[in-house]
Amino acid sequence: MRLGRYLQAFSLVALAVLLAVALTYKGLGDLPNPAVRDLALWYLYTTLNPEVPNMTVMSPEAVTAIVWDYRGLDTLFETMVFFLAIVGALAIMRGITLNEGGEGLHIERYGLSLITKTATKLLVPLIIGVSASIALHGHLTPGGGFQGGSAAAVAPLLVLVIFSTYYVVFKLRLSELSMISLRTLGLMGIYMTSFATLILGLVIGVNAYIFQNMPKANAFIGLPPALGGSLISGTLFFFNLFEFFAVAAGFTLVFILLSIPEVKAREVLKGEEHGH
Amino acid sequence: MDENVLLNMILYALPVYLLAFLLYVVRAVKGPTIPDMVLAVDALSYDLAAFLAILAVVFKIPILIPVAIVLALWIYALDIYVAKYLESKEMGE
Amino acid sequence: MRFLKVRNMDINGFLFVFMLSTIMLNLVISLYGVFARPSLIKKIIALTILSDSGNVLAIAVGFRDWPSGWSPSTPPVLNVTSPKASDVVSFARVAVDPLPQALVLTAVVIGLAVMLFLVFLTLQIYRLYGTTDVRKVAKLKG
Amino acid sequence: MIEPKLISYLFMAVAGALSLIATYLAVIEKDLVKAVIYSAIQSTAYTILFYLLMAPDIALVYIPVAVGLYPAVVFFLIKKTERFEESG
Amino acid sequence: MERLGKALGVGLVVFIVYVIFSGSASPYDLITGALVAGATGFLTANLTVDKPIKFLQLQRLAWLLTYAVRYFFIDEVKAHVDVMRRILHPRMPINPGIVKVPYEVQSDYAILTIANSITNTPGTVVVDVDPEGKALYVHWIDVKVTEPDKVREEVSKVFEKFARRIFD
Amino acid sequence: MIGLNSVGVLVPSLVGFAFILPLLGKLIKNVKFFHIYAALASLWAAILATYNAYLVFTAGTQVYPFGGWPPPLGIAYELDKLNALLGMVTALVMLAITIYSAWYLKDYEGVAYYYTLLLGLEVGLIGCLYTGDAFNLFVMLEVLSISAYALVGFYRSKPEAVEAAIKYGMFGAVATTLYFVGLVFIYATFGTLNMADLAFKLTFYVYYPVPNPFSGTFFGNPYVASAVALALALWAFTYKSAAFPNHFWLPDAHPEAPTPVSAALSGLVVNVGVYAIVRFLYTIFGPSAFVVQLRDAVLIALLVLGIASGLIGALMMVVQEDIKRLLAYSTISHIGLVLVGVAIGTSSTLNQNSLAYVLGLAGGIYHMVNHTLGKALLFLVSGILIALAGGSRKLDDIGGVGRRYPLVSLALFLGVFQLLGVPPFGGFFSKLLIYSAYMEAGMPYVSLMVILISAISLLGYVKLIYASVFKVGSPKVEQTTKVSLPTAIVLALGIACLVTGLATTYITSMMFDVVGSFATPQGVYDYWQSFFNTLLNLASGVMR
Amino acid sequence: MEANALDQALMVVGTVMIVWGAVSDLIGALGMLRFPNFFVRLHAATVGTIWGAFVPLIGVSLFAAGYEGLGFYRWFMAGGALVTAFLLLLLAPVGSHALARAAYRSRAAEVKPKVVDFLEEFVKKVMGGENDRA
Repeated sequence: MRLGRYLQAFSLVALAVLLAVALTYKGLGDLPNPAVRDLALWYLYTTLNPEVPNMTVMSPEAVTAIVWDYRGLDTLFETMVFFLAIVGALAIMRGITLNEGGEGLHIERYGLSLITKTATKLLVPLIIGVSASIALHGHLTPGGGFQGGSAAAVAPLLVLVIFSTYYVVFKLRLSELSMISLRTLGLMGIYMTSFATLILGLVIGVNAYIFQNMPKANAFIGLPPALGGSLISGTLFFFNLFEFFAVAAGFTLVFILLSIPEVKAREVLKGEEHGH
Repeated sequence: MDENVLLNMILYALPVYLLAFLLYVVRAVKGPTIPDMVLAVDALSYDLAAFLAILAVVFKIPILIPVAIVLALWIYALDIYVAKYLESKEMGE
Repeated sequence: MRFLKVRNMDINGFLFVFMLSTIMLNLVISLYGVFARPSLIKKIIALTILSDSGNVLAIAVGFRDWPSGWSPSTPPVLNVTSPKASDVVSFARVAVDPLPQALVLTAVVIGLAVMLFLVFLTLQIYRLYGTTDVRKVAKLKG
Repeated sequence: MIEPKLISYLFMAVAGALSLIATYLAVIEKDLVKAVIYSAIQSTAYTILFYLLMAPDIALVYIPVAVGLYPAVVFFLIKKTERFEESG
Repeated sequence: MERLGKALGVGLVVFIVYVIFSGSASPYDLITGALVAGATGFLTANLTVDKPIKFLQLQRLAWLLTYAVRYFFIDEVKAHVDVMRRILHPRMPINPGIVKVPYEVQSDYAILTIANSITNTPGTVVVDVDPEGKALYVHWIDVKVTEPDKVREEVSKVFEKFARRIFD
Repeated sequence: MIGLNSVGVLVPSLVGFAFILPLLGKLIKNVKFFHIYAALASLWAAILATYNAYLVFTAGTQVYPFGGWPPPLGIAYELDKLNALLGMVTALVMLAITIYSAWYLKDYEGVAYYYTLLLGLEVGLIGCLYTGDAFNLFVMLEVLSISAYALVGFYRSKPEAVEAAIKYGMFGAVATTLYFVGLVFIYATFGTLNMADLAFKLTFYVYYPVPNPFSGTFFGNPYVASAVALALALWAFTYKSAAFPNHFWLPDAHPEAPTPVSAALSGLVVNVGVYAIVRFLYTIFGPSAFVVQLRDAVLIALLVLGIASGLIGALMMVVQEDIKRLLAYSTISHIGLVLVGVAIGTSSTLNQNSLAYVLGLAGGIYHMVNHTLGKALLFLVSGILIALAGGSRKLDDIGGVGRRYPLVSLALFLGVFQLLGVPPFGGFFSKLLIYSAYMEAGMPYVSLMVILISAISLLGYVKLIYASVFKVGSPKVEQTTKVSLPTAIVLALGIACLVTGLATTYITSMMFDVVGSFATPQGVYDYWQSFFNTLLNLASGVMR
Repeated sequence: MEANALDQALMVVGTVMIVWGAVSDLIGALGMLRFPNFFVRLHAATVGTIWGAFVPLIGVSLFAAGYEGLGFYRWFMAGGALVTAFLLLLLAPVGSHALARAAYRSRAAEVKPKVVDFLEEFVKKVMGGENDRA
């Protein structure tokens, strides 16, 4: 039975080999090719090019530049999808919380062993430091708000799994409300940043666009590309910073919701009325 | 010594890593128990983290390095919640 | 490596095409998983594999071959912070296509969000029906 | 003399084959915990692919999501629901 | 006030890690690093540190360095060679079992150091810890002795000595 | 310049309204605040959308490049008459639905979450319609879908609702993922994601083949790419619009949602699927694109699917016992009719009889609008009836509630006449347009099918009217329920239905105008021209 | 490009460590394959992670520090590898320990063959009667 399964898996690999041989032998041309598409060349030429000051992002990181500047709208709505997913989860879990009942618990008795707990204590600040570095250097090196934020979410996740959800909620006071507040802070930051240049333009009476970062040929304003000689790439720094908060808080919220004991959910759901 | 000689030596070490990975994968797929599989994935991924760092040297692309640290971090998390899964009644306790 | 050439493709091209074929097969297998497996949790696992395979496909489309055997194509990240025109040109000669990467970044997050929400729904299904098997869920509803 | 290019493509192919095996086993396996671990193997293979296809950004976002969060979430889910997919 | 001290200690560590990880010391890195370190230190101070004063005692750092050198060049090498020999030996001579190793250190970090040192040397893995009975349960690949005190002599004597000097 | 900004500002600004709402929901306990807040947000959207439509109809196609990037580099919102019109209808109906929700949810917890998701739905709807970028369409579809899944499962302790939500969500996620894979093929071959740019490249592919790195391979083959992309994209869109083989989720999902949401799902969300199909088949893979046979085959398939879903929806309506389920099947039937209308543009029709081509498309779009108004109205009325009948959705229990509330009954009649196609109403004229289009095109059997579908669905509507108005039953009418606010809303919608019919000469010519703006070669050229003008405008002066 | 003596020394040491890591990794993997049960395999895994991953990471760090060909982001690489290595030193044993403890307590893996088992009574004492649920 088990052996048969492995045989099936390997025959799949053999199938892939055959497929590849067939495709190759038909002489389908050079794959992959050392050339690249025209649109990609545009991105690569303009992502950091001081010689075309009104058509550049001033960030050496082309991917972050596309994500938050060229196609910033996509990312705003991607953030919104994540936000809506969490709101949907909150709507399903509405009323099911772990707000009281922490007094009689021996919180120390839950969780994994002493060694694991001690290591986690040491690990948490290190993880946050490293992930903040990933997020804040998002416009210079690979990484960015989402990458940093999801790496930072390891810290609360580890605390939650290793110490127990009671520890997180009653000792560390990471409640639903505080996470929603932090998340709203991040989201509103993203929102404000995306409108920053437009509002600036309206105030001083110059043409400007939503999601505008650097000056453009027909819209001459933009945020500063560098501060004190260090690149911050205008809006990219702020986007990464706020996204970091939003994502880290979002994941923490999800795991706090997921780790609520099932007993609580059943208490709330029992005999609940529903609409039509 | 010339740097190219050193890079060549590293290059010849890479297939050895590949072999080791395949052995780990055999263990990870075979099991027989869940801790066995997780341990194999675990060892595989830590070595993979090191391997990816080495590849970054070979390719001469330093900016690939953060991948290693993130991989190591999350594989540790995988360990922890498998352990938690096996040990506890609810994941939150 | 000349003896390994098939028509105008060398062994590298064959390996790349092989990789693409495995990804295509992954797409098919995971579609089977979503549609044919009864457990909702298994469906979720298959769904994540489906979207991940799509993402790998996108990245593979944006890849470009190494200029030579010893100098790799690079990620789309410029490694100087105040480049001259020549730097930008040589960068554009070796860097891979950044657009699919940005699209995939978006798609990964979206897939994650949808998956998280489906997990909560599955949990709710279990609370209401006591099972995650779709056949039983349909039967219980009657 | 091995070229790094060949090594790169070789690893791509190996990672592809590995992901294929892991995907198949993950979809077929009845024990959902094992299925999750297989899908973690598949994610690791994809991580190698992303890395070799020169997409460190994607690798950085994919590792937390696919190696870390998916299994975590599914483990939480399995613990709260049921572990075995019934046969048939 | 005490929290500030703790935060300073944690923040220092975070700052160092941040700057090393960033790999440069431009004003941007230093400023953001300081901010991140401050915030992280303040947030996690009570979680991470008990007595902030220990960070400032330099002799502990010296002991740590001595220990690191000794550990990596003597203990690890011995253990690795031993286990590798067992792996490659055709008959695989193993003699495994779980033994009890008592310890006498006080602080959690000292216990962590001992346990990690034991686990990081191949041949011994800490399976469980009993904080009340002050003992570690160690899976040992080659059980030579079984009485707890003798086991301690074999497995963890050195680690414990250093751990006490560094953390207690 | 402020005029152009209104095109871009509308959707992103709504996002902010949604972002802050969950926190407010935790902090503010007064429910009234949320009703007013959501209504204001909707009003803002409605005003802007109306203004945008006015702008487009007076000043021509509008392009808003985000970030000031020339379009293929960045994302642009591109409004021609089609999406401006649909955007306006969507925003106005959403305004009605939001205000109605204030009555519907007057004593229900989780109001902040509900409104957040409803705003998300509105953002998704208008974003899908406005966008001029194929990948942005994917993202907006996800915004739309995830709020729809969450809203369907909003009554979390109702087993059917949760089950419907997970069915909808699971396969919806597959559909959108496959659309993404299709986009990968498009990008691999044509090297762009902007719709106008794609339209241009596909039109002139024969003369100027787009060079791409994979030329000569499986990935670079334009025919393979077009076929795969079109197949996957249309599968996703027919899923969203619930055309025949993919209609299975709709009768479960739409009725289980809260009633205002049912109205939004049935009236508006399915439109987005049809809109995307139209955009793909008439603008991107337009009549002049190089894949003529492929396009013809797809259109014929769509025609068959449209007829099938029309018939199935109409037939299933007759046997329903549940008022909302009946309306949900009616949606399938009408989407079938709309698909029949828009499936007319095969190359032979275009070449031989351009009148039929214009008539069919105009009829399809017109019917889409009519159906939106009528279906939203009927669902909202059904919400009132259900509330009055004490919460039961069974037609038997409703028995004759409408008799005591003549205004509600009046609205019900208006809605049914609209959908049924009784002469002075819009539904009649749109069906007439579709009918005469196929007569003109020499396919009278399709015209007969349109009549047959209407005839069968008549039975279902008669059942609805009989049960809710004429039947003499003993309903437990809850006299305490105040229904003045929802009655006003449904009457307003009913008047809108009447207006679409009475002003039919004006509206029909407007529809011809709309069709001219997106489906004719001249229209596609205009679409592309405004894209290209924007590009030139933004790119000129770069190298100063 | 002529590197100075210190750089060269760093690179040589780094290379040696990387190659060393490859060999230990292979041996560790062999051990994973050959050893009879989970608890013994833990030791092989330690070989694989400490000499198989920690040592090459340090090697990468040293190599990068001495290799000017890496350009602008050379110190970024050295630092990243160093931090990864030390995190690994902290994480790997804790992970192994957590896994071992869970495997023992849930009886997911048998401790067999074994000479002695002091842990049995302790676990019985701590977990009371609920140990039988595996």
